[in-house]
Amino acid sequence: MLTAELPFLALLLAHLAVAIFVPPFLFGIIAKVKALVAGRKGPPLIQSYRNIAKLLKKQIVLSMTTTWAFLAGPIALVVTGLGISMVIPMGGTESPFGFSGDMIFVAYLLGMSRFMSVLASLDTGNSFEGLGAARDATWSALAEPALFLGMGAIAFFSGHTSLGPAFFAVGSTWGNASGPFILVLAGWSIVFLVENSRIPFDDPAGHLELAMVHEVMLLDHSGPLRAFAIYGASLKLLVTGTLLVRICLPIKSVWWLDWPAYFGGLALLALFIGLLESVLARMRLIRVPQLLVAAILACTFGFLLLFLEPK
Amino acid sequence: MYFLAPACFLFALVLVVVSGVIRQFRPSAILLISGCGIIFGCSVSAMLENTWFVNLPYFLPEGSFALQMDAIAAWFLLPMSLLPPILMVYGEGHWGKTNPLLAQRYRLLLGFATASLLIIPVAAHAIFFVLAWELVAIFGFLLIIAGDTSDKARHAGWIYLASSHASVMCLIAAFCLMATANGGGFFATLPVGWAHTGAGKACFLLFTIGFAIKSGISPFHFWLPEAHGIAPCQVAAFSSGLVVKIGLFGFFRLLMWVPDPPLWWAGCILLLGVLSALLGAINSVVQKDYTRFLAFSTVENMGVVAIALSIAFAGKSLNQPVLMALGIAGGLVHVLNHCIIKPLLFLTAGSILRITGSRNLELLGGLAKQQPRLAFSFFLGAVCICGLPPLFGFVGKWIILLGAFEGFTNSGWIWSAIAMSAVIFAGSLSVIAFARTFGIAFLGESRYFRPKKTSIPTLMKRPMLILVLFAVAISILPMILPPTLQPVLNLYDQTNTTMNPFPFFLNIVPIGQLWFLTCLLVFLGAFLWWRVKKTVIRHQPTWDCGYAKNSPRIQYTASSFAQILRDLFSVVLLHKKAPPNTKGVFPAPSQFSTESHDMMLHNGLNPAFRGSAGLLARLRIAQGGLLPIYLLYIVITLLALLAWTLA
Amino acid sequence: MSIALIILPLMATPVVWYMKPGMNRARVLPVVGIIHFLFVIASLTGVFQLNPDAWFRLDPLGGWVLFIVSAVFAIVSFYAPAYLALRPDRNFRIFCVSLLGFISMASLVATSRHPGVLWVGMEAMTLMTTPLIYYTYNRRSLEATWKYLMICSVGMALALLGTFFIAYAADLGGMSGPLYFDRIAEIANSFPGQWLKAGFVLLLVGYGTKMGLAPLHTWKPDTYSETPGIVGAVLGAGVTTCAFLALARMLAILNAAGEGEFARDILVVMGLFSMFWAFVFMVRQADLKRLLAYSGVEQAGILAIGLGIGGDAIKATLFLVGAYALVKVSLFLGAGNIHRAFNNRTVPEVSGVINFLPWTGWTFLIGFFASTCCPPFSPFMGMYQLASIAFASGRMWVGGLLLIFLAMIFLVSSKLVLTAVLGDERVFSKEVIYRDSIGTVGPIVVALAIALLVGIWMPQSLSNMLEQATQIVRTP
Amino acid sequence: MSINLLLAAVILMNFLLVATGRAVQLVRRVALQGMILGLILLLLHDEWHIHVLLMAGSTVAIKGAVIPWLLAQALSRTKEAKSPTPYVGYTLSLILLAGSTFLAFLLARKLPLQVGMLGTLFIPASLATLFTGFLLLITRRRALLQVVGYLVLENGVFLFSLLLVKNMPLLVETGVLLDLVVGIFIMGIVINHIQQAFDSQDTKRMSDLKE
Repeated sequence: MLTAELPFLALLLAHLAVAIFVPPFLFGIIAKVKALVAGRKGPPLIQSYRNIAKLLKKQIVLSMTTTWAFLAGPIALVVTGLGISMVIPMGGTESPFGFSGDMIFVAYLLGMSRFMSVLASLDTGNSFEGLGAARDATWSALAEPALFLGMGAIAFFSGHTSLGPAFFAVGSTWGNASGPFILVLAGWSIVFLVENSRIPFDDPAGHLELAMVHEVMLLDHSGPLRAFAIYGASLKLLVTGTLLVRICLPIKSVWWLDWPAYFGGLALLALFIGLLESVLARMRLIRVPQLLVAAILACTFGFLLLFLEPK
Repeated sequence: MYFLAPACFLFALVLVVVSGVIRQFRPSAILLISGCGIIFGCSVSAMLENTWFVNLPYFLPEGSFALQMDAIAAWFLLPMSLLPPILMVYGEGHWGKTNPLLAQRYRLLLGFATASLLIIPVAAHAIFFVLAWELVAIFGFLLIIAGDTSDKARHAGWIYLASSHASVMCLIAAFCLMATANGGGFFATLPVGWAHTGAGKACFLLFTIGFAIKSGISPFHFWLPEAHGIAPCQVAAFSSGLVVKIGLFGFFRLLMWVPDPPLWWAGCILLLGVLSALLGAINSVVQKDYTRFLAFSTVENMGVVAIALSIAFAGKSLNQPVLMALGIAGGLVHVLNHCIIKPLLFLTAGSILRITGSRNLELLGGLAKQQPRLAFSFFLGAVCICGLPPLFGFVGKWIILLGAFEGFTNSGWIWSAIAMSAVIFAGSLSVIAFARTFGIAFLGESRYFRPKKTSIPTLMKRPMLILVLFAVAISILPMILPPTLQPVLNLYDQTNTTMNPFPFFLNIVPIGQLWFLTCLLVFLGAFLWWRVKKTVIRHQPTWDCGYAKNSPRIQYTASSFAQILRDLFSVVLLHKKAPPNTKGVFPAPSQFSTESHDMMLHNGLNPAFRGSAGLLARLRIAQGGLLPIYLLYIVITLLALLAWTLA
Repeated sequence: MSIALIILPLMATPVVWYMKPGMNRARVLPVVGIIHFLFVIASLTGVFQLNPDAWFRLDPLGGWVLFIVSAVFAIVSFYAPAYLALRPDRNFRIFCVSLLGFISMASLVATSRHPGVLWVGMEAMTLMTTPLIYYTYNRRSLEATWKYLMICSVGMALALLGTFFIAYAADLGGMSGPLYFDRIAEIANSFPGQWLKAGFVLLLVGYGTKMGLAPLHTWKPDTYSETPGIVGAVLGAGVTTCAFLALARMLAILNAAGEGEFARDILVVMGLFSMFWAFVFMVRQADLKRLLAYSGVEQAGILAIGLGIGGDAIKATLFLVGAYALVKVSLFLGAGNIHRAFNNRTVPEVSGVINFLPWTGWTFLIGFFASTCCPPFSPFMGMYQLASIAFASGRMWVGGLLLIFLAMIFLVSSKLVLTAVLGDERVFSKEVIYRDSIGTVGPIVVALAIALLVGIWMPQSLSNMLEQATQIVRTP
Repeated sequence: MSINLLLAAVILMNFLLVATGRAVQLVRRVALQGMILGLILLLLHDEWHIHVLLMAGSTVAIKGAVIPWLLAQALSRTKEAKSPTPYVGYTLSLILLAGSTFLAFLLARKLPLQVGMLGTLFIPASLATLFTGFLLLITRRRALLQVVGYLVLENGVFLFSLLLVKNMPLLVETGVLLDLVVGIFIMGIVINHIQQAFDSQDTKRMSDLKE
């Protein structure tokens, strides 16, 4: 049982377990951190599990103008999230379904989830949802080149286009190319905050629809749909978080060391988000594209640095 | 046996032409379907190594009537022989009852245009190639203005015709230069090193301009939105789906002719590709007219294929067979994807136009309720053309991006990083554009039109159904792509025989694993869909935050959806806002409207032409009407010539 | 006995002159046209051996040009009765006589063996065609006639001086006996260079005026815009082709004498200049017939470039002459029909021809595509050959400029033609008498059909004749 | 020697032609120049066999008598006596003529005649007359005077053809003369039409065919 690598079945089960059970817990940590910083006791860590369970049992209230697109939105969120989690290497050295070129698959799955959520929000015919959809889609579209240039840098450094081996190469030779990867990390953290509509870009706890971005898109969802939407959002948080965590974690290619390190990284990330949200306020909308351009530039320079120095 | 394949190819061409001439619809449809079927058969057999070359020298006054069928020609002939019958049936459905004369003229022109279009991939002599090329341009023009004789339509058609003719002139010059290299008009691989000479450079530039104009790659894309935004949608489907592809086919042929292309060629094509991908994508997000939107999306897709071509050219010049193979494979799959899906989108747009009668996106809405099948086909087309995973559009973009990655990881071609980010950024912009168009047109409530139940004739529904079936079939079985691509790759890489047929696709482009994962996700989605459907659903009007008098026009509109991007890219987009004049204490009721034009045409070409026309007008006093002045010209010419010869 | 070709039409003139006025006077024209055309074909294909007599011999070069001109005349003559029937008030005696005179003089020019006789033929043709121009009795056509007469007479005077220069050069070069083209070709290299060059310059200016090369073309737009379509066809296709023949014969002398180099450069320069000049005047042109005039100037430029490039480009040029003649006939006759129907030539008034005159509209559109060298028509084949030989012989710039000008001219002239032919329907007066009829449209369709046929399929005998004709002109 | 004298006379005659403004005087001087040409033809060939005599006779008859008679007829029919002032003043046209005569001499140096004829003024005279013809055509506004200009131009060309009378066949000579006569005749008819249509021979009115 102490072999260095998990067998495939164990790896698959581990990934499924993490993908299904860990994400709501991250929301719990963030909420708890924000409450503690504000001096409140805050909701219990497992509060979002309870929310999702309750919502799954409720009925769905649909508006007359909606069509199948409204139902497909949240489902696409969940499906793409799970798809990405199958492809991204979490604890171990590689992912259960990794294949060469799965970086591209990840990017386009994100695109698919964005496409379906926009359709879902436009379907209700409510102008707020259109507003939210337009903003969310535009910003994450602007963020995508940054994400991809980062992936290009990793692929260039490792020589593999599959995420598993790429992150393994990055982790195992942890020390020697830290400069470029810090730039990529900076770029990716901005992308992470945009994709999950965290505080500098959107206020998840806000209640003024005109200011919302992500929350307003879930306005009309009820019952299981809302459960899927919340779970999908948290899954997306986990998945993009894994990208951030894996780029900084060294890999010892021993499973009982790597997986705890990975969980610790995730917890740390959630803590960091909580702190960020309780300290910063939401940024003005017109300055968001400038920050995104900064993210793209960071990743580009990371890539160039890697490319110019002899391997 | 040797002479059978070309003979039936020519027979099929004759069938296609005759099908246009016959008056009634039914026999002409049968003839066209059989003709295209034969050609489809020929190209499939050519895929299985049954390539042939035939030369009938005595036919043309100069040059010769030479045909050559090889794998690359077969690949382009596949979609080109499938679509015309579909478009003809759609045209019949559209005009059959209301305007039979127009339907009959449309069939005639479509027959001729298809015949000349099918000649180009197999033409093996320069004159014959150019002849077919120009014929397609002329018939394309007549098709564009077939629908409506207004000045606007004719102006758009004129821009198309003039730029196609300019591209023919570029091609003639290029073929003449090429003839100086390999003596005579036959297409043959050029001598090594010729590409680096002056004539080689000029030849490449002329070829690039000629092919770029025809395939709508910017900065020569200005005619495409004008022509396809005005033409009847089945004509736009024909020219966006097929005619634009022969420009790309030209690039593929150029790649085959030049044994050692210099690296700056790849850079040049990459620049064009990136420019048109980004310009196309940005412009398509802000368009209010959904046919112009589809036209700009064509420009964007042509840009993506041009990027794939640049990767292929880089592969050939750095003699990296894998890079070249990825470039070619990605380009070809994307071409096939665009050949099938863009006509589907245009036909759907045509049906919307028939129902609502307006091309303006702002006035539509809620069509999914009235036409669920139409909505589903547009949705399917949108997902496929943006390259989103479940459908086979993703395979094309995936191979291109793999090529881009391969470019800068193993081949050290830094510019392929720009190729990668351009493809990705254009892809994400087109995701927004299609989400916006589908969302505004089909979802929500109908903004202006009272939703009336007008049905689309079956003759229009069948073609769309067939195209949807094509897309779904290929998406379900993407594994059929590698075997069809393999002969083309072998054609391009005779030197490196090490690349045996299948491993290339298994280890570098693992379609099998991708397909398996996608199936898993689809089943998961189906399960969740079943789970949601199982729960009890109650229906109520949309929650309106307590606002009593809620009219559908309060919904988010197309231009407001694109407002962030429009302001961000205002430097590239030519956007004129007519702000409402709210001056005075009680401002009169006014309207806010925005108008978006194509930057290249509106700021670039039109002023240039007006300016030069004004300049030339000053020279017209030379014909001032006075006889002595004319006689003075004769004396001056005489003295000048005498001075030149005797002095 | 090739003099018979000249006398045949002349014999018909008294018949036409003394006929009582009426339609059968116009019907004589097609009869003469067909007989003359068959006679030419027979003599060319050797069925009817034309033994050369003192002054006239049908060599391949002259034969090809006469074949074109006689084909043009046959087409025009078939068009004439239907056209003249439209104006019953006019007695067209002078009209028919001039047309017959034109074809006989053209035969004289084509078969002449002596440059002087060639000049006499050309001058007589100018004088014969002058009454044709003054067909509509108004001030503008009078002005056009006066300009045509003066400019062409001055041009022909210069050509005469050039001919005398050549004759004097032959005299200095010790050539005795009559000055026949084939005899000149043999001993031309002994002629003094200066005289030949000066002679060629004068001849180029003289015949260039008739052919319509750039600075000398000024009579063309005025004349073509004021004359009826049928006269434009005769002038545009017939007279220009004869002027081309004269120029080709003179170039042959120069090439034989080894002085051809400078002549070819001048021709190329003047050719390119006329293409540019034609382009300048086609921008924002509103008058259909003036547009055709300037496209005539452009085509004369292309022919001059073809002669200038020399070598086997001359075969392409000869092919192009025939192609252009046929296409120009169809365009001019089409323009004539449009003018009769809309009683106007400028675009805002003329539009939507296709809805009102379907046959004329389509043939005019196809003719326009043919004249701007669009494939499958024969001008494209000729132009393509010309361009490829220009590039092959190292004249990249000439080939490049040729193609650029063609593209620009297409861009500019298509705007006018498309608006005229495909525009939306005009509502116009009731008393318009003209409708498409077999008589007025048949010849146009025949002309275009031949242009299309020769563009796609070239009979071997025709290609051999072109080859021999090229041998006459090119440097030995 | 006497040939040079006559050729010099032709060159001087050119100056006279350009100087006059009145149509009648101009026609008479052109007739005179035509006769001089006939005389030169006679002097050029010592033995006068039938060919030369016929040519000289026809030249003098046509250029000296027939054409001037035609022009006089056209003149008499027009009412207006004084012809409109030309585009270019008389003094300037004289200067221009001097310049073009000098140019003619310049060109003549480049074109050497036969050994026998080297000294003669044939080339300069014919080119000078050619340029005079052009000058008259370009500067005169009256249609009739333009025809006279064309005639002078024709004389210049004819003057050069005198050198070739020996080997130029009769057919060509007569053809040339015939064409000249018919040309002038047609011009006369057109001038009559212009007279009726514009009721004045001023060609400045005829310039509304323009781009």
